[in-house]
Amino acid sequence: MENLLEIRELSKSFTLHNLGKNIHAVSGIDIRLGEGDFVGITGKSGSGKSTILKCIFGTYRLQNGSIWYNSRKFGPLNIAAATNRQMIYLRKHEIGYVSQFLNVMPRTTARQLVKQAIVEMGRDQVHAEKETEQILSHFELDPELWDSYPATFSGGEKLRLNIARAMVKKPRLLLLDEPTASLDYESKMKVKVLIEQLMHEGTTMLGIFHDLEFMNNLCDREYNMQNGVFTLAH
Amino acid sequence: MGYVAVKGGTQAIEESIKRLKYERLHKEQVLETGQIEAGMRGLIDQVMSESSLYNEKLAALAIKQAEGNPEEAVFLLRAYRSTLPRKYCSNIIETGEMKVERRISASFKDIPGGQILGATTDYTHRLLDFNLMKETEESVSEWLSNYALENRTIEMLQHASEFVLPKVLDYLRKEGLIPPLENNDAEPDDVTRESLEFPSSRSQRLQILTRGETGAVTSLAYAVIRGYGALHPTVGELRVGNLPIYVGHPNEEGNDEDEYYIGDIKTTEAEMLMPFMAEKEKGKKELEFEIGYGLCFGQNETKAIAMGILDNCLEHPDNSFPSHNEEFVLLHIDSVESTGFISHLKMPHYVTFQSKLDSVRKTKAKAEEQEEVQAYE
Amino acid sequence: MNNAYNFAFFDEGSKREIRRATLKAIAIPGYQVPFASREMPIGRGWGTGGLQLTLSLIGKEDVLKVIDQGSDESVNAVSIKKLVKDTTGVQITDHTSQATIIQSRHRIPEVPLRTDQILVLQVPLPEPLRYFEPSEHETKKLHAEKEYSGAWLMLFEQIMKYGSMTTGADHPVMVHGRYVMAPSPIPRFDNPKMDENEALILLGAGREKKIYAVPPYTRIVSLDFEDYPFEGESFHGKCCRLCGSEGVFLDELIDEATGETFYQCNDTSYCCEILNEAEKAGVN
Amino acid sequence: MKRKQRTEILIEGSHELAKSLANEIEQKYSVSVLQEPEQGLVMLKVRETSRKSLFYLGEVLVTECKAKVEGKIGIGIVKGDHQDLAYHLAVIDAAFLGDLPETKPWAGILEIEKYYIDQKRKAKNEEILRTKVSFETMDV
Amino acid sequence: MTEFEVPVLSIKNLNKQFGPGCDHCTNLEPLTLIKNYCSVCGTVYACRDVSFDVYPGEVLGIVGESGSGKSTLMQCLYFDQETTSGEAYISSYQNGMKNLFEESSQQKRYIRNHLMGKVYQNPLLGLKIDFSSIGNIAEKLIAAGSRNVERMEDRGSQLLSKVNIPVHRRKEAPKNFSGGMQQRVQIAKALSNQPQILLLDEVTTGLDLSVQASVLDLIKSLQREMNISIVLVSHDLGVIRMLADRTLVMLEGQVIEQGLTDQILEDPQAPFTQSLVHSLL
Amino acid sequence: MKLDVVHDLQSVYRKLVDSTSRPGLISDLGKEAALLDGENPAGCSRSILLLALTLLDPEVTFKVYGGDAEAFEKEINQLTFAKAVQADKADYLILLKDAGAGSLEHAIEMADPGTFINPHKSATIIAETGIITEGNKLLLSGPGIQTSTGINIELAGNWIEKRNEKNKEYPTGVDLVFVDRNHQLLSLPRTTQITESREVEKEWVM
Repeated sequence: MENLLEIRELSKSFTLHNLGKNIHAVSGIDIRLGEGDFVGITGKSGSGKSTILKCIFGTYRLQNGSIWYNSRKFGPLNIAAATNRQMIYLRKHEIGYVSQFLNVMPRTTARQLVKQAIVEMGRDQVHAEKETEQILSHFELDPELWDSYPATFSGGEKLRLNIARAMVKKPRLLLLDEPTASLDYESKMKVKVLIEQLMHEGTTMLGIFHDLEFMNNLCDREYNMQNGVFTLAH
Repeated sequence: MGYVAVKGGTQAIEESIKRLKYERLHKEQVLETGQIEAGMRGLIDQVMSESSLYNEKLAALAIKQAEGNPEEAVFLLRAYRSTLPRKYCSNIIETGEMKVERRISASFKDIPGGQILGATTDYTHRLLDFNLMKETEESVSEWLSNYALENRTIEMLQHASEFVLPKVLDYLRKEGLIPPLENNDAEPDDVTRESLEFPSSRSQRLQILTRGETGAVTSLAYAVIRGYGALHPTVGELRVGNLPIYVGHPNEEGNDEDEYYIGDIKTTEAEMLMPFMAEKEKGKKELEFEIGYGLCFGQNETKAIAMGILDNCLEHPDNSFPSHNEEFVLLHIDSVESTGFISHLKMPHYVTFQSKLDSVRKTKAKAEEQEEVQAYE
Repeated sequence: MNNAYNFAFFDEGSKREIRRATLKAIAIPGYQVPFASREMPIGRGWGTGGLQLTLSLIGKEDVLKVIDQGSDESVNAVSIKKLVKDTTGVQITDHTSQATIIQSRHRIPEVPLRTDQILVLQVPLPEPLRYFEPSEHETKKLHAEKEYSGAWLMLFEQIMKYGSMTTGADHPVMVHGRYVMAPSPIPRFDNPKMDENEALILLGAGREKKIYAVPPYTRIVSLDFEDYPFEGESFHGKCCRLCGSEGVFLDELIDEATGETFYQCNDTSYCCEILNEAEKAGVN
Repeated sequence: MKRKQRTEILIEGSHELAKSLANEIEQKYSVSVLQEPEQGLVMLKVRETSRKSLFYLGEVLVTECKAKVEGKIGIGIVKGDHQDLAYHLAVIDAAFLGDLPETKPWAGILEIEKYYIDQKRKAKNEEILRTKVSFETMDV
Repeated sequence: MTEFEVPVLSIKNLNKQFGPGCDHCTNLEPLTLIKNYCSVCGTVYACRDVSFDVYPGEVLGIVGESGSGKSTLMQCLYFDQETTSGEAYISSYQNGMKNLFEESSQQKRYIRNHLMGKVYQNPLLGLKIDFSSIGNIAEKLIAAGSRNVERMEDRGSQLLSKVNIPVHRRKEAPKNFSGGMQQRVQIAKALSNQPQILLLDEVTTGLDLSVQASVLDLIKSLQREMNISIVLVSHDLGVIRMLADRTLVMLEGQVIEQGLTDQILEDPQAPFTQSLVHSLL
Repeated sequence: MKLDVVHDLQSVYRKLVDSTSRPGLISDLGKEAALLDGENPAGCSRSILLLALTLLDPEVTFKVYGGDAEAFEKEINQLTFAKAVQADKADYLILLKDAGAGSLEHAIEMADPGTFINPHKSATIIAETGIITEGNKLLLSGPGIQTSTGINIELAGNWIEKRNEKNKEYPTGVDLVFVDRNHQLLSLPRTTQITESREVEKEWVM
């Protein structure tokens, strides 16, 4: 497999039993990402952008098409047919997902969150401790916040923490789901720096951006979505 | 010469046994067992029931020897029982064949066959009858001949010879208020032959209840109806009367007409009605009646009723009430077992006590040692 | 001998049932075999279990010794001997070495037992897990699954509360690595005597309707912990006032006149034998 | 007459009757006692009316005797301690089993005894019925 | 595709019925039953053909409404109930070659004592409420073979402090404790023998919300730290969301859907799961 | 002379107790056997009959293997009132001398081993064997035996293997009682471990 990710004829619809409805979210999507690519998807909200990311991440189960991912562990793997355990492995070691929402345990401190992620990668406790501090400083998170609960953080702080968590895993493929939505300018700039840094390190990224300007300056390619299909690709 | 252990125990025991005899005899009156049999029907019935050995003569002898202490009398008979061979098991006794001497129902005002009071103390006023202190053989025979005379004046009733009455339960069964049932002829278990195991079988429960100590059975059943239980019983029917006993020939194949009649025994039967919610098909519920069953030797009405209550309790195990817990009820109502274990506390326990003393001293020494260490620190 | 009764009181059917249970008990050391305990002419709790074993075992040639709390003359021992003698006519002895059957309540004699002897112990409460679990149905399951954490837990709790194990008599033992057993309330001092004993030991609980056994040369281990080893009662530095014996189980008595504590052999026939031997030695 | 009815009459009726019938046999045949009258127990198996299942109510003391007449073994068994009656019953049982000619006229004798037993029972029942509570409306 | 991991626990075709079954229902045609109940003979089919694997260090959630058979399933796994049919294998027991359900009760007890832990919804079922808290933990350690008081006391104290029970209260009986504390003692007890598999049955049901949260945090952090495999049963999707990596959905005794927990929550397929998820929102 | 059911059976029982509590200890039932007069029912050995009289009554069930099993079952039933039943239901399985090869193995296989809850409800197998003597062909160890003890017994087949299989999860298992024609009694309760010496196996192949 040449590319890192090849999405072919991806379709996803939702059956709502109680309403007796079938909703088409996306249909016939093709995307190819080479190693180190940064590709953006734009479109109005509700156009199906997030659906694609969630299909890649395994949260949604697709009806048609395939999502071939060239795994270090498993080789070329169709995510649509992967087992749950394979998906869990990929999430732990190869594919990261960052959204504006921080979905973590309450009463877990920022330090614990990052440390857990490092421990999951197989590092020992002492190393993890050290690395955690490095990363938190690197992401310019105020040391006063390290031992507080992220629920109390501002949007920008939460997001940086989110990316920090994703980054310690050094994923090969990072999915960015409107990471900058509802951030102030300053925060956005900090995130931008982080993303650029990831690009330099060679991380392949597929992102959804609400903020076209932000995206334009970063992406190699862009797709635009309308009603579940790409209208034009750059 | 040499040393021997003091023979104090042997001697003391012999003297103690003499002393016991002295207590029984020192008023210089001989109590004849015939008198006990004739005049102490209540005690005889209770003793026969608790010892689960039906014989008035032996019961009278036991009562005499025990000086009227039922606990001791039951003990004597139970021990005697162990020495007798069991020759046969009777053919199945159907209590419907009882020759009734008393039968009442609390559930209906009148019942087919009637409410028959028979002999009961229920309506005697419990006033001490001082005339009994003056009762003579003469006054007794006079009373008896008068009683016979009175009865002769009554006109003969047609059906009086076969005096077998319909049962209240049969009426309720016909109405569908009690679920119909086929006879279950599975061989019962015998707790005197095979040790009880839990969960117990119904036959084991009934056998233990019927030989239970009257007072123990009564007080547990009383606890149930006072609230330490979940039942609301009514006396469906209470009967006292005689049941004929038949035994099959040991080698001949069973033919009803070829069995041996060996005599009859007096029993009390209580059928207690308890309303309960029956789960029908498809989750439908219906109120029905269940029957708690009591049957015991002799005329022991309180015991039979109490047994009926406990029977039903144990059919519905519920660990929140001891009265519904089979181990609690069945293991603690036997007269010989409870009185034996209580009385064994009178035996010397100085070895076990010495042993406990040793461990108490040891822990005390340890605690002191620790305190010292702490003080030092 | 009272001829109104069958030899050894029981009818043969009753003996047979007890005998069958006993053989199974021997085949499964430490397991409590349920049996249809007969009603006896002595009280439940007064040794009916032991008595039933004795009566089912005894033959005309046997020599019986009965002790209660170590004493041949304890009133209950006397009473039991009298009953057995009345119904069998066998010879009765106080001498441990002469007896073929020794029925005992709460003691194992000081004189080591021999292969031609059977020790019958009277048991009031045969279930070692009873105080941990009141239900018979449940304790039977625990035995079935060899689930004895409860037995050790009770000891653990004692250590937590009092700093050491506080069992008195009846300290539980493990039999042949499989069953936890109540050794009947013998003092802890006697527990080690059970281990690899030369004689067959039978235990009978009449009221609780159980028979169990420890065959000769069977491993008996008192339950304990690595850091809290089992210990017997200690009579360190004390000896019998009469015979001077040490290292035996002693009764603690108080001199009525002086109020002083003194000690005497608990096993009275042992004490007599020591005294007689000393006398003989003195004479020679 | 079948054994069930016969034994009931002999036990409930006058014990003299059993004695005289047995004597009749003893005079004409040799009777060997296989088992002397001895006490024993009969366990009572009862049907309870709640579940219609069986249980053991307890034991009743009986006297039992086995006697052999003309090669037939008769059993006499009666509640209580009745050594003589048990023996007589055993002899009579053996006689019936052997179908001895003496038993032929016995049917009539037993019928007569039965009549007396019935009369006694009736009288007793009437006494008992005097304790029946009447709920009938009275005609005044 | 060959599996890249070996499951620690494998359940295959587990069935559990209460009642004898009859001609009407034994063919197990789903149509003959009303829910999971035979209208003719009253037999309840509590678990029907349930299969799943649990992998090292993962939390498997089982969600369903009450009566769906999930607690019965847990009882079967811990041998509190006899299974009607089915197989169970633990990788470390006899190399995962022996069907646990066919082992003797003696062996089952061994498996329970050495390889498993369970926390019950009702602390009364998992604890000796009158014994000391440390004694409760020791019970499990004793069962797993420990015979050293000091080591047990150390380990017990360590576990108690880990579950936030002050060590000075270790000799107190759980009956003096609040519901949340009792549950934490139960967790400490269940973990004491370092089980490979921990079964949690509605562990937070009936607790106050704040207590619930602290118990859940505790489980999560212990699981991360000790890397145990957990099977977690709950009717509460919130609990499942917080703890489970993968989730099975049970209805009327059957597994109707399974997947990654976020799949179940965000893309539920079965009508029942959808309504369950919607009721959570 | 006649057998006294009270005293002579007491002495048989005591010998059974001795041999069961000390596996490998061979008891001699010769004295009691000599008291049994008349022909033996169905030609069984007198010691087998003694054991039946000692252990069986209406409370238990049994099954006979060998020769005229049915006739012997009837005899035993009339003597003891014990009920003859199928092998797997029997409390006692009795193997006569002429029970064919494989009978003992079959009996062991069929016998009820009891349950963990009620291991005492297991069956006892009583078998008539060839000569039993002290020796060193079979080494016994376990409760009742100080270290180990040896016996010789003329008994072919793979009964030891079958017994091991049956008794593999103690406390369930079956107990064996063997008697030979000289009325020598050997008891092998389930706790007894049996080891065969190597050379012996070869001898048996004959």
